[in-house]
Amino acid sequence: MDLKFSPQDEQYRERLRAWLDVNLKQHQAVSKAGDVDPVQAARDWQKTLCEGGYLGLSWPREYGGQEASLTQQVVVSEELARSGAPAPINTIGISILGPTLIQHGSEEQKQRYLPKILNGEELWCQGFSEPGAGSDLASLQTRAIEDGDHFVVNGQKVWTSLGMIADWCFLLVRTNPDALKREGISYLLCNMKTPGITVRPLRNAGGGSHFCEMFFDDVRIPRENLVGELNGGWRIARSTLDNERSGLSGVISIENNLDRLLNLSTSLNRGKERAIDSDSVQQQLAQLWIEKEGLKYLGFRNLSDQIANRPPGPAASVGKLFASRLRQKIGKAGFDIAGPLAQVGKKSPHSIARGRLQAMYFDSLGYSIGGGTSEIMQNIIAEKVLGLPRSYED
Amino acid sequence: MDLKFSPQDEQYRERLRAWLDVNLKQHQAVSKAGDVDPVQAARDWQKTLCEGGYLGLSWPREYGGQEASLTQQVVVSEELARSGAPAPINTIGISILGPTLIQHGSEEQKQRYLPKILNGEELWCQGFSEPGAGSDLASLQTRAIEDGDHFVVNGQKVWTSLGMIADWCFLLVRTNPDALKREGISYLLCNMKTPGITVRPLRNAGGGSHFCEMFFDDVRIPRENLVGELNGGWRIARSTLDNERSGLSGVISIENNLDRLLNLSTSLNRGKERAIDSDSVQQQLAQLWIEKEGLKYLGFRNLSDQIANRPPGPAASVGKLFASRLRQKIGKAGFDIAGPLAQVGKKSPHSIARGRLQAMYFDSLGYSIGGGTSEIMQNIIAEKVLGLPRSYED
Amino acid sequence: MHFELSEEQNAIYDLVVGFMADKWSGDNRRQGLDSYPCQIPGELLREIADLGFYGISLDEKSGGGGEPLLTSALIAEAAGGSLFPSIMNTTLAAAKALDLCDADSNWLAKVISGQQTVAIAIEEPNGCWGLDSIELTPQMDGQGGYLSGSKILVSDGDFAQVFLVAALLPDGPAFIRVNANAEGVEINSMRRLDGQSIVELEMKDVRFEQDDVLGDGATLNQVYDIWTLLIAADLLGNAQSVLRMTTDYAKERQQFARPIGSFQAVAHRLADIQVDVEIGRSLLYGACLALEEESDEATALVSAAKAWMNDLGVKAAETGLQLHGGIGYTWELDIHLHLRQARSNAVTLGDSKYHRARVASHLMSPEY
Amino acid sequence: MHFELSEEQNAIYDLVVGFMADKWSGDNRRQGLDSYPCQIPGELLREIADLGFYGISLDEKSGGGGEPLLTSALIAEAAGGSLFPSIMNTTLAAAKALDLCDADSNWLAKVISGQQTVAIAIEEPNGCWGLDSIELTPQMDGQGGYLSGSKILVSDGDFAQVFLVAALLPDGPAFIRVNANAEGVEINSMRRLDGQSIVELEMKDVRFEQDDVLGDGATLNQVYDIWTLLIAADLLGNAQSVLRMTTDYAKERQQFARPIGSFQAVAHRLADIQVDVEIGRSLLYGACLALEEESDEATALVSAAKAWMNDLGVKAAETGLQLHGGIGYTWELDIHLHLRQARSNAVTLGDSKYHRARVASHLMSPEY
Repeated sequence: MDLKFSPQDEQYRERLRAWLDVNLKQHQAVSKAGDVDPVQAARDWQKTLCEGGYLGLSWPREYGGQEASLTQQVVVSEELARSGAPAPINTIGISILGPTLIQHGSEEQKQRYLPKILNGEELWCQGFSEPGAGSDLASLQTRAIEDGDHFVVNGQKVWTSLGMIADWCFLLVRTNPDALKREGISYLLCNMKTPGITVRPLRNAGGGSHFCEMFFDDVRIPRENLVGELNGGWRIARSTLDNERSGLSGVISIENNLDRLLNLSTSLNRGKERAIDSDSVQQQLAQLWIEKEGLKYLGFRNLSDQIANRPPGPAASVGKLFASRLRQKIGKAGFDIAGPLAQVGKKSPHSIARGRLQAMYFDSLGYSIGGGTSEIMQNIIAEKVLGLPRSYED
Repeated sequence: MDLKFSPQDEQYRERLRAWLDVNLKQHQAVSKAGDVDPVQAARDWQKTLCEGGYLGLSWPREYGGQEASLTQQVVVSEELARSGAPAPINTIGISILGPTLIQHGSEEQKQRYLPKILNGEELWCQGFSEPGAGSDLASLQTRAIEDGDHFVVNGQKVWTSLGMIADWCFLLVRTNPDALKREGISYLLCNMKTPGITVRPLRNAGGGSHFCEMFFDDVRIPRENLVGELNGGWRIARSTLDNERSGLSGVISIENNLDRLLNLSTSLNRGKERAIDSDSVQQQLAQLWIEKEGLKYLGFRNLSDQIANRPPGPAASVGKLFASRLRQKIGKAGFDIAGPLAQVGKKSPHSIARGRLQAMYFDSLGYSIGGGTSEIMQNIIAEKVLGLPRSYED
Repeated sequence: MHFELSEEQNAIYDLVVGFMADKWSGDNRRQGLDSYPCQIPGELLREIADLGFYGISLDEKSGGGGEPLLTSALIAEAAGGSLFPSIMNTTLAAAKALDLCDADSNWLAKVISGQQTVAIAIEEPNGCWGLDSIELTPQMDGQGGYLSGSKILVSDGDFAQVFLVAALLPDGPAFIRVNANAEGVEINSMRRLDGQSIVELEMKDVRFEQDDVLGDGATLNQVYDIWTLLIAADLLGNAQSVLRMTTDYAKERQQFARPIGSFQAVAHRLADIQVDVEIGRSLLYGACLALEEESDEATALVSAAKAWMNDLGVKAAETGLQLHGGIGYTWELDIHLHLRQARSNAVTLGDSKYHRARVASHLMSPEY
Repeated sequence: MHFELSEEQNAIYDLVVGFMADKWSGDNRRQGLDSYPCQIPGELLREIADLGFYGISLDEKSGGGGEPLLTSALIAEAAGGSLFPSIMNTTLAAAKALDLCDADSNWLAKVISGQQTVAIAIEEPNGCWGLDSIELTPQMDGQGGYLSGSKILVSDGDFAQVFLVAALLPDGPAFIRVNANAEGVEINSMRRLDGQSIVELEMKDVRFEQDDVLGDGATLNQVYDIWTLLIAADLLGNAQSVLRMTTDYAKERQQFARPIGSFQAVAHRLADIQVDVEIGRSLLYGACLALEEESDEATALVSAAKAWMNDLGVKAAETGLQLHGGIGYTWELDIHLHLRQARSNAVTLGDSKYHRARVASHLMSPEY
């Protein structure tokens, strides 16, 4: 058992650091100039990353990938997170659709879509959830009816990140209403410029507008945009959910949040003491650090499984559940540590960390809902890991 | 809104205190003498209480009761708890069977049984739970078949307090195996000397032997010992469960436990400080006190409902659930406060409060199981108080 | 002994709930988030004043309604549950404060009738709560003195014409009356997380006269306790509303072909909040009675209620948000308004840790 | 990078689990509750020694198995999950201690081969944990000195022939070798809550020579960390076993015509414990690696593992007891044995609060 990187990996890391030193600074300078469209700047940054060879690390070279080793992937996610570099804007395309197409797409689909996912030329959003199908995703109602060499899609999707700016959308639709509910679902790729699509921003509880709702009204999607088999979409979607739930990159962002809290607690005064001088604040921060370390070493165990080619499987839900809880504990701890000033809004006298603690808190509340609620994760662990009987019928 | 007792109530309290001063001391002196059978001493104490007029306060006079006011009942439970007087040994008979017979028994049954429940002449145990019927009590399997003017009972009961010493048992048995499961249950009174009954002590997790299991092998019970209607036992049993779950007397014993903890934390040294000098111990004790006060005032609200003749109903489950959780928090806090010495057994050097903290802890673990588990209480609150749909089929 | 609400109290509670349901909604509060501070139509404020809420727990000879303190708490509870702004609590507390300080009856009448808003300024920028942390000390002369320093987190300071500023005088703490438009006063909005008005009050050589000094240490303690209890009541009402909303949603919302409220993961968490609400209500009644009867345990019980309600308010809103799923995480649903209000109130006049520490000193006092 | 068990480690873990399943049961532990202390048949102890467990993580040149520390932790985990007594951990720690102190190789060989039991005495009756709280100071003379004072909570002291007594010497802390039968030594049983052996060691002018002094401050810290980690592993194994027992029960036990494990009130609590076990296992591996590699974070990670496992062990056993219902509350079921062991280990070598404080000092240190 060791956590050492090979000398080659360490060289790779050095190169990446040097690269970031130049390119990240340049990107930040451009972004700060102010007269650039932030979406365009984000696309440009993604293109830079892609051209540098720091995207699609696990993807085949023929589709623009790097075929890098897992340890190199770890190095990249560590260094990008530590440098504070923004994530590529097309994250959803890269982390969800890309692996799906590599596994289940036709050769034409791979060649057509994968390179443009990586270089940011085509931004993707995900059309899975519906107003009536949240935790019970398989009960989705959006219908696609075959009409010659097209599907005609009608229905509504919600909680779509990036829906306002995406060029394409990958969709789950019901193609056989008579089958068992998981059996009649197909996986489609849809150009967002197709007539009949209406997108409306949804404002979230924290006040931001990360989400959209999308309405499909007789939207015609060519049959060649079907991924995998007709009515085989549920299993395809499912196979990438586990990937999404594992991984180390979340740990580093949690670590950054915790460091922010730690710094705050040494700089904030509570009477004649600093916040961190209180026994209970120390206990709380220590507990958060312990949990962060536990999540980190769990991540290393998952990674070792991946290196050994063992699939993450339902155990990935352990990490997802624990990470979202930990994020919320950190978010809540911010209020405890900030004391009386926790309620002060940003851009106000005495506001703390320019409202960042509050933003962190509201963000954290979304983690136990999006991508499968914590209750669904508990179900999965109970059923698939512990082998307990199911708590409900489908 | 006030919590004042009337001058009459206060006089009544004074008389009780004076009475306890004499009688409790006498009882304690007898008990300590050592050559008395503890069961006999407990029966004698109950007889003393009964003759003093401090048992069966809400019961009709004609069956040995006092027909006292509710505030007098409160006075008695407060003073008995504060004086440290032992509870009457026939608690189960007094608190469960008595009210049941008063409500559902025939005139003959009331006259025959109630006075002897009160004076301790006949000790009662409860035969409800079975190995397969715990939380799902209505699924009980013990069978009673009518045979002339008798029932013939076969089956097994568990978690029977006082089973080894009881003279009588009140039993739930299945008299109609073909009916819906709650519809085929009857309520019987059974003399423990009837041939065919075997009683075995069950040792509990704390090491004590409070429980028994009972085996019924062709036990013949006269038909006149049926309470209420044939196959009407479930509703009869249910009607007294709510009574058992409300009430103030639990609060006082919780208060006594908390005071014990408070005293311990001022007397135990942790390094150069006392245990209570630590911020986190103060926070913990404060939280426990807050919860105890909450439970106390909840008790006053329940009592006011009773005074106004509003039945406790499912809201009583709120108190039962909260009280058992609070007991466990207090039990656990004992370990936190005792520190390194928490693990030392009684009768050892450095043992804390002669093992009483540990006994309190093990006792507390039983409260969320016995008399309906906490999970069942949560079901009841969700369904009966909040009106949520049932989580399972019967 | 009777430990339950009177018929009048039940009626007033229902009245406030119904009134707010007609006149106020989450949209009013969303406005406060988009353009601080949350505004209340003048007519609505007048109606509230006319209903006699503000003085309801004052003696009739002070122009009040002669009801016990609990009645004010019930109004605060109903207002909190309706997302009505803090001005209700602030004014209830201010009226009590003026009465306890034997302020001029005309002044009190102005406040009760809603013609003047009085804000109470206690906290200072030292990271602490409570009267013990007040450091503001005026320069005294024969006829009065000068105040210099700052108060923060002053509720409804954007609307107040007058501030009761808690300060350390030679004889101990007292309130000093400071007019919002007095020379040397600067008021800076602090934009509370829930869009409500809190301000920083900067004072530079602000002149006050002897008769601007009101109350003493004991009065200030009473005011602090009463105001704390009103905010605890607000938190209780908030939790109760979230519980009701979420229970209703759990009965309606179907997933896996069943209402989600039939899943124990949902049902048991709602049951737990029901338990906590009942305990909270019991603590609120107990603390009101203790304050009324001037019991030795009153302050400890007020802190018990506030500590409990802080945790309850936050837990209920967070749980409600989670159990609503995706819809709970939207701007349009009122849950986040409840959460913002709970989070803000939970750090107003003392967080749980602060109030548990006050309880602990009671437990460690020789009288306990 | 590979962060997983080796084949050998998996094999050893399975070996211990299987061995214990054959040779040891809850009934052995119930005996210890009825007639303290819990006895282990001499033959069984010999078999364990012969399997080479005690020295498995020592260098081969010290007569050990050359395995990393984690292998010892896995043995401790398997033993803890099997309710095997603390003598396993005590001896694993004692062998490590003697090796780190460069003790005479014959002595070490005796311990590894199970011919001599060595107990480590650290805690004193001052209510505190850890090496910083040691006050025992010997009277030194040229050739050695005299020890007077008492140590408490000494694991397996009823069986030990030799004690390593931690004391404050002029150059800092060190172990002093004290024979159980030395003049001035008195051993009093303290009857651990779970029936295991702990003793009070009373010393009155106990003579020791210069070569009875072993190790220094750094060694003692290492020994404390290693032993702490072994007890954390015991707690992890304990939790894992309770989780398995309770999961099996939840699959079988029918109520309301369904297995109780199909109720989310049961299923989700077990899922939560599964999560906590996985996090605990990750922390254990991480801490072992850090100790092995002498990382700056090693002590903090050991404390992280112990704090987490304290809470996990107790929570798992309490939850297991509750979810078993009435049967869980009986003497015959092993759950209470797991709970007693978890409760005892959770206050051995530091409770969660103590270890979180150690983590906090790491976070506050300039190096972090």
